[in-house]
Amino acid sequence: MSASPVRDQPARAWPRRRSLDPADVDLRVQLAGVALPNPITTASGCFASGVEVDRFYDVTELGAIVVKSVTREPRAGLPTPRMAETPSGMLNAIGLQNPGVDAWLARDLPWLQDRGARVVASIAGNSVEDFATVAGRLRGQPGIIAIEVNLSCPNVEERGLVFACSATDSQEVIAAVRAEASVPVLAKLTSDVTDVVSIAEAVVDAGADGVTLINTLLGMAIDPDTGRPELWNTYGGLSGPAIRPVALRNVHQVHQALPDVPILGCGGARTVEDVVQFLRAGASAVAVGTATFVDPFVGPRLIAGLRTWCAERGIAAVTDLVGDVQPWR
Amino acid sequence: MSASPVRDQPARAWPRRRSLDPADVDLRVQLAGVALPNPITTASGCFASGVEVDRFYDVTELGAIVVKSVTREPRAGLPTPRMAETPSGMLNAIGLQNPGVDAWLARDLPWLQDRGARVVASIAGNSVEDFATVAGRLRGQPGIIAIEVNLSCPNVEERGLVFACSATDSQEVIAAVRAEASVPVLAKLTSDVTDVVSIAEAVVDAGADGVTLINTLLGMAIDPDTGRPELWNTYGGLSGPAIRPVALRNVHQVHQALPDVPILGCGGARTVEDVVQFLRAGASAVAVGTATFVDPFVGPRLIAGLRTWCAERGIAAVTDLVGDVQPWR
Amino acid sequence: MSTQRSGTVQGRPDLDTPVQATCEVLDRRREGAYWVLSFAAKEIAERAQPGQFVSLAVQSPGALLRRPFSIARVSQQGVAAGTVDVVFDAHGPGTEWLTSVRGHDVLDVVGPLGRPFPMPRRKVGCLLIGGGYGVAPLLYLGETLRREGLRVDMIVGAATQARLLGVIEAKRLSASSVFTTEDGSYGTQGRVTDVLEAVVAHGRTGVVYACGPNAMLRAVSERCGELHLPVQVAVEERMACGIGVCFTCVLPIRDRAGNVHLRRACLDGPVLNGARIAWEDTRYGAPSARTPAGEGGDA
Amino acid sequence: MSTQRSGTVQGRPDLDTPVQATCEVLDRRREGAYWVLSFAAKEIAERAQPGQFVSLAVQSPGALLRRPFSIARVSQQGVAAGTVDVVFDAHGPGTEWLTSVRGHDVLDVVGPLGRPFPMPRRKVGCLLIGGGYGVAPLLYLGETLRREGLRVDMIVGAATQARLLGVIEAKRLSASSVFTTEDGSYGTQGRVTDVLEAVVAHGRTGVVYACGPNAMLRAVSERCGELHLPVQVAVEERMACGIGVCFTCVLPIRDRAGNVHLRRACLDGPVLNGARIAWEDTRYGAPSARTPAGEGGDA
Ligand SMILES: Cc1cc2nc3c(=O)[nH]c(=O)nc-3n(C[C@H](O)[C@H](O)[C@H](O)COP(=O)(O)OP(=O)(O)OC[C@H]3O[C@@H](n4cnc5c(N)ncnc54)[C@H](O)[C@@H]3O)c2cc1C
Ligand SMILES: Cc1cc2nc3c(=O)[nH]c(=O)nc-3n(C[C@H](O)[C@H](O)[C@H](O)COP(=O)(O)OP(=O)(O)OC[C@H]3O[C@@H](n4cnc5c(N)ncnc54)[C@H](O)[C@@H]3O)c2cc1C
Ligand SMILES: Cc1cc2nc3c(=O)[nH]c(=O)nc-3n(C[C@H](O)[C@H](O)[C@H](O)COP(=O)(O)O)c2cc1C
Ligand SMILES: Cc1cc2nc3c(=O)[nH]c(=O)nc-3n(C[C@H](O)[C@H](O)[C@H](O)COP(=O)(O)O)c2cc1C
Ligand code: FES
Ligand code: FES
Repeated sequence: MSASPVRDQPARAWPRRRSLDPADVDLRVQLAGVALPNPITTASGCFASGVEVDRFYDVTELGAIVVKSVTREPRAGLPTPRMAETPSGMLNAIGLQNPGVDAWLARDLPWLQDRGARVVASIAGNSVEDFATVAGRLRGQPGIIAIEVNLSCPNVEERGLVFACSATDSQEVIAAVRAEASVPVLAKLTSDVTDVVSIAEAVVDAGADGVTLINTLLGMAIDPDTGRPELWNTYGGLSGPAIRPVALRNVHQVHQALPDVPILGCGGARTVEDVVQFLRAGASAVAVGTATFVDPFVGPRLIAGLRTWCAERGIAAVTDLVGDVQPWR
Repeated sequence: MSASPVRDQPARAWPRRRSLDPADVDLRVQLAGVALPNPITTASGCFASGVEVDRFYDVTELGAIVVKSVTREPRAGLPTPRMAETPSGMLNAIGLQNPGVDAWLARDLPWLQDRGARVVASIAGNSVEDFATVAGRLRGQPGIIAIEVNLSCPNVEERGLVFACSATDSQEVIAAVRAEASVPVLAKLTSDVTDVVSIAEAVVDAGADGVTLINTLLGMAIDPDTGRPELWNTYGGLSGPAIRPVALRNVHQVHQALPDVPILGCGGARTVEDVVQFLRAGASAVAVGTATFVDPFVGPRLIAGLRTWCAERGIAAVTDLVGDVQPWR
Repeated sequence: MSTQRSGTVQGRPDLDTPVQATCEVLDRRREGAYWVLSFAAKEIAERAQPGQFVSLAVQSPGALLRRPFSIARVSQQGVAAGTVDVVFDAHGPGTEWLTSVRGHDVLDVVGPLGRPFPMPRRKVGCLLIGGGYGVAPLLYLGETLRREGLRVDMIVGAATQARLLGVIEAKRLSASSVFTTEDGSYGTQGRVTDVLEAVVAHGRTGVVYACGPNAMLRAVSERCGELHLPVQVAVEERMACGIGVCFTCVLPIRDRAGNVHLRRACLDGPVLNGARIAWEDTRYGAPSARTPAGEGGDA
Repeated sequence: MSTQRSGTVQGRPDLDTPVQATCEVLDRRREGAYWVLSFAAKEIAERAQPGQFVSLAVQSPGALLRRPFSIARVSQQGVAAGTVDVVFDAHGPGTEWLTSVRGHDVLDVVGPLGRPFPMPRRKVGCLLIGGGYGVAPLLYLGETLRREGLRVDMIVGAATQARLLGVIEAKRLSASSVFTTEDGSYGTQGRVTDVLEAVVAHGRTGVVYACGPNAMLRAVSERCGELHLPVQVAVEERMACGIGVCFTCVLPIRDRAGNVHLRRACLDGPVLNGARIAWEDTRYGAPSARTPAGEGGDA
């Protein structure tokens, strides 16, 4: 009676069920046809190659490891400053620094394979051919359970327009990758578009087995004193809790329009409650990026926390939450 | 020597100038041909009709007062919950509650006129005709120095697509308002588009005297326990410091592409440093919204703080800052 | 003797306008399931009336908005003159943060805000009904009514004994007091409305004042309607600003002609005529929310 | 006797891996223009080596990321065993917040992180050059070198006397110590590089260790290059993660073949061979930043 009336009087509360033994909660999910032991994955570019965090805990506990985007050729990336902190968020402009797909296959993947990690390879490029070539190199590599296509890259053949901003450009990339890939393909989309649903429809038509929503939002910060942009690159990607409401909206919109399309939710997830929001909005699994910078143990903490959260509420399978939103009207 | 090397070694620092007497700093700006005593305005919908905050201080101190959007007919707005807090931000879904343009002219405007406030009337509607009608009613009203056209409204004639998401829809509205209006017209745009520059170009071509950037970002939050959206309306507008990097990027992009178009910057401004960032990015004035909820005195605090900030750095006129970004390359 | 311990104060000198003040924390202590926070706020204390609230800036990471709390007590005399108390329940990040403030810390406070409880125009018996921490402003109101020479009766309810607030003060203050707990751990088992009619008859009640969860306020308002008793309720709604500028805190209010308007709880309330609230149009205490149709996404 | 006062610790048992620990604050005091923070962190203390850093979670509103600080001292023995000190300059919201922590507060700390100063392989004279708070890890290093029986000389510089850190410790620790201030308020007027050559000659320096602003490290590295002296510098770069996963903290490093690679300062550093840093490709201490061309916006 004394608790918050705003919070405690939903017209339809979650039905009170008997709490469960946490060990009995089934955390397994399917993401685009791939079975994961739990719905917590890393976000591309926020986990390097895996070894770094393995110093803290066994990273194979994670549902999957989405590795940093790799390109056909090695990339040095952009000069510093590459990051700036913003309210409840951060801007980054790394410039896709990576050793190139061949070096990645030779040096980074074997460790992940040895450890038995479930690897989602993220690929990037500046032309349809770039993407296709990289996808081809990954074919048949054990341990790679899916390919995530980072469409937030400028298309050099289209005056630098970002692929994910154009339905047709995105489609071409996805079709080319799909043709090369031996595993499910996830198209990673940006929220910086007028109509994310139409882009999602386009990539699914082109053969994507699922979508990752969302990449960073394009943002900027300026040093008030010097007038210099806080990033060498002037613009950068905004990530972290600040963008979570935007990410959830994208996931919900796409899930409402395309309920059968698997979604890897991403953007600002940090707490168990955040993960539950993503699942309810329609994500089958949740990729955690910036939160790892703040808390190296965020992955195992979320896995354990989700188990307890479900157990206390009598939710036997985490998949019961997926898409479960109760509209007011 | 002991200060931050990251912060203190810009390749080109602001030239050290003699500090000034704060009284000698010229805060006056021109916004779309209108002279304002200082660059701080309110953001529409975040200052009600002006009387409420006048209980705290004399609101005519503000550069201008952008009032809540008015529509042709009165609107009851949406049911509650209408707001949810998010990391460094908030979501709102008010539904444009307002008394309608006639009641506003009869009841709210006279008080502002009596007090001698510089009023920017914000208008909204669901059809081109709606906007034109409201603009016509405002014609010749003393005290109204400009009209801001809130294009973030669904266009009922186009299946509810938001005007600001379509260059042609936006153009039609602006042309119609321009034809009716006796004062400068600002087009208020959203960042939720693929290419804000093309929308800005379109509204300027249609006769807008300037643009306001940005409105809220579309977002969502879900009560993890009940599965209910935190807002009755499911989606709502994200505002506050969280979105500031996105707002600055929009202002900078439009200013780079259209350097002669006056910009009213908006989105997450709260501190003097934020205001300086907006000016440098290319805004001629800065509208403060959500920060008023947190600090009723934010307006006078920013005006006084900006004066001191400029004085300490020997900046004689605040207009010297507008558009002054020093790219790294 | 009055000691001025508050810091910077911004606002107009008029006693009917709110101010913003940086206030020194004097004390923060537990009271049953709740916390009591006392701070030095001379300008707020001299303006405050029962039913009004203050809004406190909180420093928990990522929190942006102020948190509204009813004024639970103000001290006008003695060494404690200029002190304001609020009673709160720590259940989220902002209120958790408030439990960490200590004496001599400084709080940023805006207030007093909102419409206070109106004093009865005639000498009538006053029934005060509080639920949970909603009892706090009623104790403040009760003191004021008693000073005016009015009879005060009280019903104090909560889910369980630990969450019953102000039992001793209620007994001291009122001609009669009844306590209800939903689990029967103290007083009558049940809800405040279960005992309302009996108390009204007994206390020759002429007006009812209530504060507590909105669902309770709805039940009390409806019961008072049946009993033809005037009822003033202090409501809660999510507030982004607390000062009337954001329109997030509205409640549907019926005017004399029967038309429903959405009114700001922070400005026209938080104390509202319970009979005028169109409760059926709210999401409080009914199985499904019946609400006017909205016009889509907001800007 | 060791007292274990730290809270939860997460991490692998290996002594060469970092941990995350909730650590009780023991003390927070001023030291000249700086602050010294001591906390109980047994697992970090037993792993730490000079030049490594810890990253602290800060609770200032809106702050998201941890803040990195060099380890200034660890206590291995006595009642203070398991204590870690950092010295910091309060200049932004995160460091300002750190000045508000008090004894018994709990801090969330990750560490020790990064590559430490390598010990000299032969018995040589060691010159330690510190600027501002950069002196802190050098005092820790100096103690360690002295325990190894090596000669230590020091140059300590700052803008002004108030910002000279560890004057007494430097004098105690080193065979010779020279102090420079830019305004001449203490010691020699000028910069650390102005006195470097004289000290090297005098102290028969075989290796130079430096920590301070990157522009200073560049000048020191370049001067050591001219003098054919090995130099190890502890750099600073904005770090989002501090653990090697974000690639925001890179510096251009020349490999033996002369090719430049961007290496993570948090993982391959913060201690780097000053001669290998391609300073001309950084934005530090030169009129204009010459940098490899980037490939546009990042995701
Ligand atoms: C006029 C008024 C008077 C109040 N008086 C008291 C009081 O005397 N004692 C007390 O304990 N509480 C009182 N409340 C409720 C109190 O404001 C909330 O408990 C508090 O804001 C919760 O903040 P949080 O960060 O701990 O929780 P969270 O739930 O994390 O808060 C998140 C957001 O929701 C809002 N919110 C959450 N609960 C409520 C609520 N019940 N009512 C309104 N907004 C809410 C918060 O303000 C914040 O913006 C009052 C509310 C109002 C509107
Ligand atoms: C390896 C390493 C060791 C350090 N050791 C010390 C130390 O011993 N004592 C000390 O006082 N400071 C040290 N610093 C700098 C310290 O981390 C910053 O002063 C601090 O992060 C500033 O935070 P703020 O919120 O107060 O300032 P803000 O300027 O508001 O910080 C905003 C953002 O910029 C980053 N940032 C700001 N200044 C620096 C900087 N100089 N270096 C790196 N990132 C920065 C912050 O981490 C934060 O993400 C070290 C930095 C690094 C990288
Ligand atoms: C430092 C950094 C580097 C990133 N690099 C990549 C990348 O290489 N490929 C990619 O698809 N996304 C990249 N992202 C985007 C993230 O994968 C993620 O979509 C985004 O950060 C939002 O999630 P978060 O808020 O949990 O971080 C990067 C993000 C950050 C912060
Ligand atoms: C409660 C609320 C109501 C708003 N109402 C309107 C409105 O009526 N018309 C409009 O153009 N913008 C409206 N906005 C958007 C603001 O004017 C502003 O563009 C946005 O909030 C970003 O600025 P801020 O972060 O400073 O608040 C509203 C914003 C809020 C938070
Ligand atoms: S809370 Fe903003 S109008 Fe009431
Ligand atoms: S700070 Fe993240 S890799 Fe170095």
